[in-house]
Amino acid sequence: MTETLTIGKALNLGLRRALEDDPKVVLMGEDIGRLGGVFRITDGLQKDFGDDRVVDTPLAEAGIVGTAVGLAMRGYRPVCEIQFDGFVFPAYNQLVTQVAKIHARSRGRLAMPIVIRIPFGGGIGAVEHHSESPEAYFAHTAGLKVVAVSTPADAYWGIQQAIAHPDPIVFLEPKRRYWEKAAVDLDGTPSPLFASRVVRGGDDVTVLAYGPMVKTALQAAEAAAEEGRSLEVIDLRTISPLDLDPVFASVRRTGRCVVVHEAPVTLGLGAEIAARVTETCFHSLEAPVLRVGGYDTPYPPSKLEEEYLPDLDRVLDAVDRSMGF
Amino acid sequence: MTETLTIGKALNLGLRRALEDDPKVVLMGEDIGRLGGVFRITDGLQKDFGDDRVVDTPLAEAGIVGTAVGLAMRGYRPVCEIQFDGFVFPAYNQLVTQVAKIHARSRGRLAMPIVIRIPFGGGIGAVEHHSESPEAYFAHTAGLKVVAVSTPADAYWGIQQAIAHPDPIVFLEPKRRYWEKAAVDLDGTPSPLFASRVVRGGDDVTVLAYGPMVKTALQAAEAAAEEGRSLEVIDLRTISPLDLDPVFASVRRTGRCVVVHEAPVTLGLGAEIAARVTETCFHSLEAPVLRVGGYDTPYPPSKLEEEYLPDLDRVLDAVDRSMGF
Amino acid sequence: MTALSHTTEVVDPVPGAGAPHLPGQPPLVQLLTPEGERVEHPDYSVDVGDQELRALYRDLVLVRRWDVEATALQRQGELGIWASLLGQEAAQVGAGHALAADDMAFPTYREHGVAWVRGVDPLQVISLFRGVDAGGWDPVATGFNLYTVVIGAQTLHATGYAMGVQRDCAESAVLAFLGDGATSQGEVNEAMIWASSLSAPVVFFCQNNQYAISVPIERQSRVPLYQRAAGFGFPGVRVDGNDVLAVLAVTRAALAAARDGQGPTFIEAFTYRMGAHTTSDDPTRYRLASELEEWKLRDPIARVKAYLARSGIADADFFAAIEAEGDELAARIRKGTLDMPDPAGTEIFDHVYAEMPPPLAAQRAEFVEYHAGFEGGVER
Amino acid sequence: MTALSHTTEVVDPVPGAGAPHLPGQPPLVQLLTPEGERVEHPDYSVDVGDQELRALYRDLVLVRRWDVEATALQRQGELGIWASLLGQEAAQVGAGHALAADDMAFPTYREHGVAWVRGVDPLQVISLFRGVDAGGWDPVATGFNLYTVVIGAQTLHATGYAMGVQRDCAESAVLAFLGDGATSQGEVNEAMIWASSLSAPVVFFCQNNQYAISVPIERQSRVPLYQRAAGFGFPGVRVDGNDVLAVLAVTRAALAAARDGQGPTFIEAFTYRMGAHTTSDDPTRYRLASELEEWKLRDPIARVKAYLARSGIADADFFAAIEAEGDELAARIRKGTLDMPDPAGTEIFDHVYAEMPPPLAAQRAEFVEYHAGFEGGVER
Ligand SMILES: Cc1ncc(C[n+]2csc(CCOP(=O)(O)OP(=O)(O)O)c2C)c(N)n1
Ligand SMILES: Cc1ncc(C[n+]2csc(CCOP(=O)(O)OP(=O)(O)O)c2C)c(N)n1
Ligand SMILES: [Mg+2]
Ligand SMILES: [Mg+2]
Repeated sequence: MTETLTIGKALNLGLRRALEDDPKVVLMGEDIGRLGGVFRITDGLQKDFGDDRVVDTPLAEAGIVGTAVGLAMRGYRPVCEIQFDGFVFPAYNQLVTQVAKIHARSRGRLAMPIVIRIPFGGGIGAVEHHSESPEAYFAHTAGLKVVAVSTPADAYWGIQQAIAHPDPIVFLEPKRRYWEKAAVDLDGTPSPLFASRVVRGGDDVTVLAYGPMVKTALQAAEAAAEEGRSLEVIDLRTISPLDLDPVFASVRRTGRCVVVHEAPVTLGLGAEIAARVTETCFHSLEAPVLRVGGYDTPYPPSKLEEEYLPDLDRVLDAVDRSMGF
Repeated sequence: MTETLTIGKALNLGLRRALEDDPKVVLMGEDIGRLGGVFRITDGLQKDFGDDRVVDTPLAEAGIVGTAVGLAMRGYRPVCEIQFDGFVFPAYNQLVTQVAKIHARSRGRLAMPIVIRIPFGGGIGAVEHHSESPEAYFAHTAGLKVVAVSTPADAYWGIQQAIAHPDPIVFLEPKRRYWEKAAVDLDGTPSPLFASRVVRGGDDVTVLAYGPMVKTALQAAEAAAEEGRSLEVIDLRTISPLDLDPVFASVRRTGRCVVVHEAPVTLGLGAEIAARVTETCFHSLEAPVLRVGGYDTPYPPSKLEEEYLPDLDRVLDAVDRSMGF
Repeated sequence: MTALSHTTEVVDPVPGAGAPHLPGQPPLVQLLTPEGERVEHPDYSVDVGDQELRALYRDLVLVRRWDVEATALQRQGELGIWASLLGQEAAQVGAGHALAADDMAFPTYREHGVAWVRGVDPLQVISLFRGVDAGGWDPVATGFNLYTVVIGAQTLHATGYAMGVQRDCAESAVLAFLGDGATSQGEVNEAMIWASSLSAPVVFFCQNNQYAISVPIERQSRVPLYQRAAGFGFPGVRVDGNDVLAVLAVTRAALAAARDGQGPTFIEAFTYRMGAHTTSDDPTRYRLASELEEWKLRDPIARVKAYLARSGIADADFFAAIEAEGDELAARIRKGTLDMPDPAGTEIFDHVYAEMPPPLAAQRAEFVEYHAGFEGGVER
Repeated sequence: MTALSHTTEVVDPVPGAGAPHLPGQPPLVQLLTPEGERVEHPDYSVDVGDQELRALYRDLVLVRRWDVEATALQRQGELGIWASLLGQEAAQVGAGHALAADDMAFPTYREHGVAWVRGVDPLQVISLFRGVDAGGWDPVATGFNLYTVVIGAQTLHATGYAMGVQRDCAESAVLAFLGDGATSQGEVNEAMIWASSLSAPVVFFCQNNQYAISVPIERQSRVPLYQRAAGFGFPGVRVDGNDVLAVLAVTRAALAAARDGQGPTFIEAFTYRMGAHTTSDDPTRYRLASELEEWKLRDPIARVKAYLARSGIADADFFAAIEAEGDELAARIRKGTLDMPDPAGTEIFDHVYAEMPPPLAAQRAEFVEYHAGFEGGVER
């Protein structure tokens, strides 16, 4: 059955299906119960599955993630919602020193099938701490896996795949795209979770993006096409581990690569990708890998976010610079 | 006056001088008072400056950093000791959402002259969480500055410069080198805090390191010299901001670059440096920038740390690979 | 097992208190009933002259007016979001009036009433919610810190600031605001531990408006919040948060004790959030209209008005004048909001550091150059 | 100001307790005096037969013997570090004996005594301190989690595990260990808030050994720690941590209450760390020898021995047999430590994930290949 769904609704359905499929799945977070979460991603789930399975927690992120660790040890599959990207940091100790390390610490005896859902990124006109892109912090943390979805279908399947996966996963949801719609085949065969995907073929420059920036990259490709430039756009989908083989193949053809993300450029994902692409495709590169990202500043007040965030023009500017080498 | 000092003693003297020079300097941390800290870096300071200026805090890192913020707002210059690298994460929220952002939030009205001292890195045969290299987390955080010292002179001067500086600084101390000695001119003119330094000239490959790995890089250069290979070694010293002009100049000459650090390679400092060096020196590079770092795993039990940590051989191996391009 | 099977009994921090209290709730300090009658309390009294009473009333009315106008501006798309203080005016105005000039307050994101009392221009608060800046006022000059959005983080700042006050041997105190939900954050508990251990002159002022967004207070604590303090070794007291006089009395006493070297106090101002959590919220999803109706009867402003009128401290002219002042304020806020200039793009870079590092300066220069490229209208 | 100027009085959680207590300290539950006399307590009693008494004694002696041997091994360079339990044997053995088979314990890094009672092989603890692994035992099979080095983090795990127990409708309880210093960590306070709010079947067992490394308990709390719990709405009790019977009684009761759906309890086992914090520490820098002398008189083992001997439950042969068993154990630990194989280098990679991602598999392959290159002895 194919339905047209927003990313938000696709996540809601995916969570519902995970709750149905496995009685060990427990959702935890602030306001996810009666309210259905501030973005309504868990709308109706507490009503249908009860407050033991959809838990409105006390207001403390370390508590959410730390108790999830204990639940996982007891055989549960906790799915934690962090209300906004900027509020994940109180849970940072539990994530980095515990969630990420317990499988290794126990030499595999204790699995940590925990999903940390985080609506991430900017562009929604919010106040401080509601528009951040903390993915690099997690991708630098061995023991965690990190994915970012960009379409309703990936949202619907990805959340289910993440919950079923035995390792802890930071699951990043492109909050400003929550309301974007596309058809989802609810019975189809999903793409693997840890695989990047070429979403538009092209020959001149390879453009990489994930989460909310995939749409921006596609818009840029559209605009470039009008000027006779052909961009290949790859949705990375998985941020840790990175799945770069399709990227290497593409760059070997195009010789040029631009990475786009909202997070600050310095030590953002673009840094790692640039380093790897250069290592692997050194002799194919006609230009250095260029990065389009947030500036190395805190996320600004919302009146300035359009200037801060990468947009179509900044992507095209980088494409120009790449072609100019 | 020139004295031969260990890095640990140089830090102790530097802190002493900072306490003498500015009555607003307050040291805070776990066990830094009567015990003098687990590494004795603050030895004798509480005795001489009193427990209002050298504060044994309750056992809570968020508390240490969070109260330092308030002290800074009141005009003090707090110097926080985090006992070991792996224990900075409970303070992560305060560091990332507060310390790093308050200057911007207040449009410059509130300065945050806070120093966070962290003994970092491995090689001391310790148990879990005592050997980590969290610098990339901080370097990806706009609003913080990050430095790493590698010599007694830099330790002595650097800590004083950091305390006198108006911005928050994560001050990384190479714990396994605490006991290494060198002459320090206590009245000399210090190098600027935010500047990298060529510590050995060479022509074939540029090797970058900071903190504990500087010594490793120098050893590698020594060994390479015996085989007729000339490595230029640069001590980065400042990790955020990076001072790469000397690196660019060097790489333009050598055409080859290897970055060494203990932190996991993925999204470690090597990633950023590789991306920037490639962007800036694209046409000079004979080989991609290569990275020698920790593996993308938790720091292992100490019986395996020699295998985990970059050493002379792994640096030389990377040099070989670079030359092989 | 008896010793374990009961919830430990708690000490009433207001021994012998005969104050009226809400049904099913522990006693709370009250000096002015919902009906506007002055009542006595064995431990707390407040010495307010007629002029201060009128000033309190004026502040209550004006901050509500401001709040209503801001909510309207948000509905009209002029603000990104607004966090309403509706129902919490007495808690905030009372606490604000308790502060001495050189005390320092550390608000959350909802203390517009305290901001007002501290002399912050409403437009400097509005600018935050409009997305122009993170608050336009001077925290040092006003003795009122910038808003802190990360729940609870400011309580540690307040405690550290109080440590500075101690070191300065200053006769000042610090007032740390927090919500009921915030009491669950680790950092807030650390702040209390710190303050207790160091006897820091900080008062924790918790507006228990009974909800953290949608989550009712019962999820955060199964005993009244003021009792938390005893576990950390310092006094806790529960006050009727809709009674501006009681709040003033209790907060003044706690701040005086702090200045006097007696360390921290925890004040639980028991109140109710009459509006939505913010303009983005829909409280009909999680609370009953009847609850709201019940709390309307405890309105923090009506009782002061009733008292002022009945006691003859204020007359119809006074009330009308305040109304008019409210209208003027609202108009000024509206105009000020609409006239507010957008920030310059370079603001992104200019305050990140006291000393801008060269790589950031380079980014800034590129930014300026890049945008100059569009100047001629060549934006694609 | 009186209502504010005093530290809130606290309820004695053991009402009417006439138990002997340490000078200047609040009453604590005691069933066996330092002189080895059984005493009654109004709320707590323990039903232990002679055999269990002897078993308790044996465990106390053997864990001390293990500890002494480990300290010696560290001094000889065979362990990287060792965290001694000296002085805390009764707290740990008593707590361990209170656990039912399917209860779960969450230790810090010092609960070797509990490990022993849970059937963990000492060598599986030693391997952590030798740097071979992070603890070699099976946390699920033993009902004893791996050690947690980050102070306090395990208290949240314990609480979450207890939430799982609730969901399973199992009749089990969870015992979360923590130190006095740990009570200052935000996460620990969150764990208590969580446990209280959700009535989770978890007991917080705090060994107040009066120091967090060098920092005395007074820096963490100005009131006795057991009182913390009341602030969170659940019972706290203080027990003589050097009295194995009292610890057993109090912990059993608390675990039973938890299993019975009555929610959490906080137990403060008042004890003393007789040794250094770890072998890296030098306690002469921060505490007086006289303090140590005083605590020697409250030795947790001597009092049991005195009682067993005086009451005729054990005789000289028994004591000698236990001594001999201790020597054997020590020899086995020594030999086992020296014989312990080093881990394979590939262990660095093999357990990071349940499903190893391809880039890590590639790193592992490179690692293997790189080290194979040295096989022929060509390491520079
Ligand atoms: C660390 C953190 N987590 C989550 C949030 C999102 N959030 C904003 S307000 C709020 C509820 C706060 O409740 P309370 O402390 O009672 O204050 P109130 O809003 O009722 O004044 C939450 C969960 C946040 N701002 N910070
Ligand atoms: C988060 C964190 N901060 C600091 C440390 C370093 N540290 C190890 S043990 C210790 C003291 C712990 O004291 P307490 O909780 O009383 O336990 P005890 O060692 O006395 O058993 C400290 C500060 C740590 N392990 N974790
Ligand atoms: Mg609230
Ligand atoms: Mg202790």
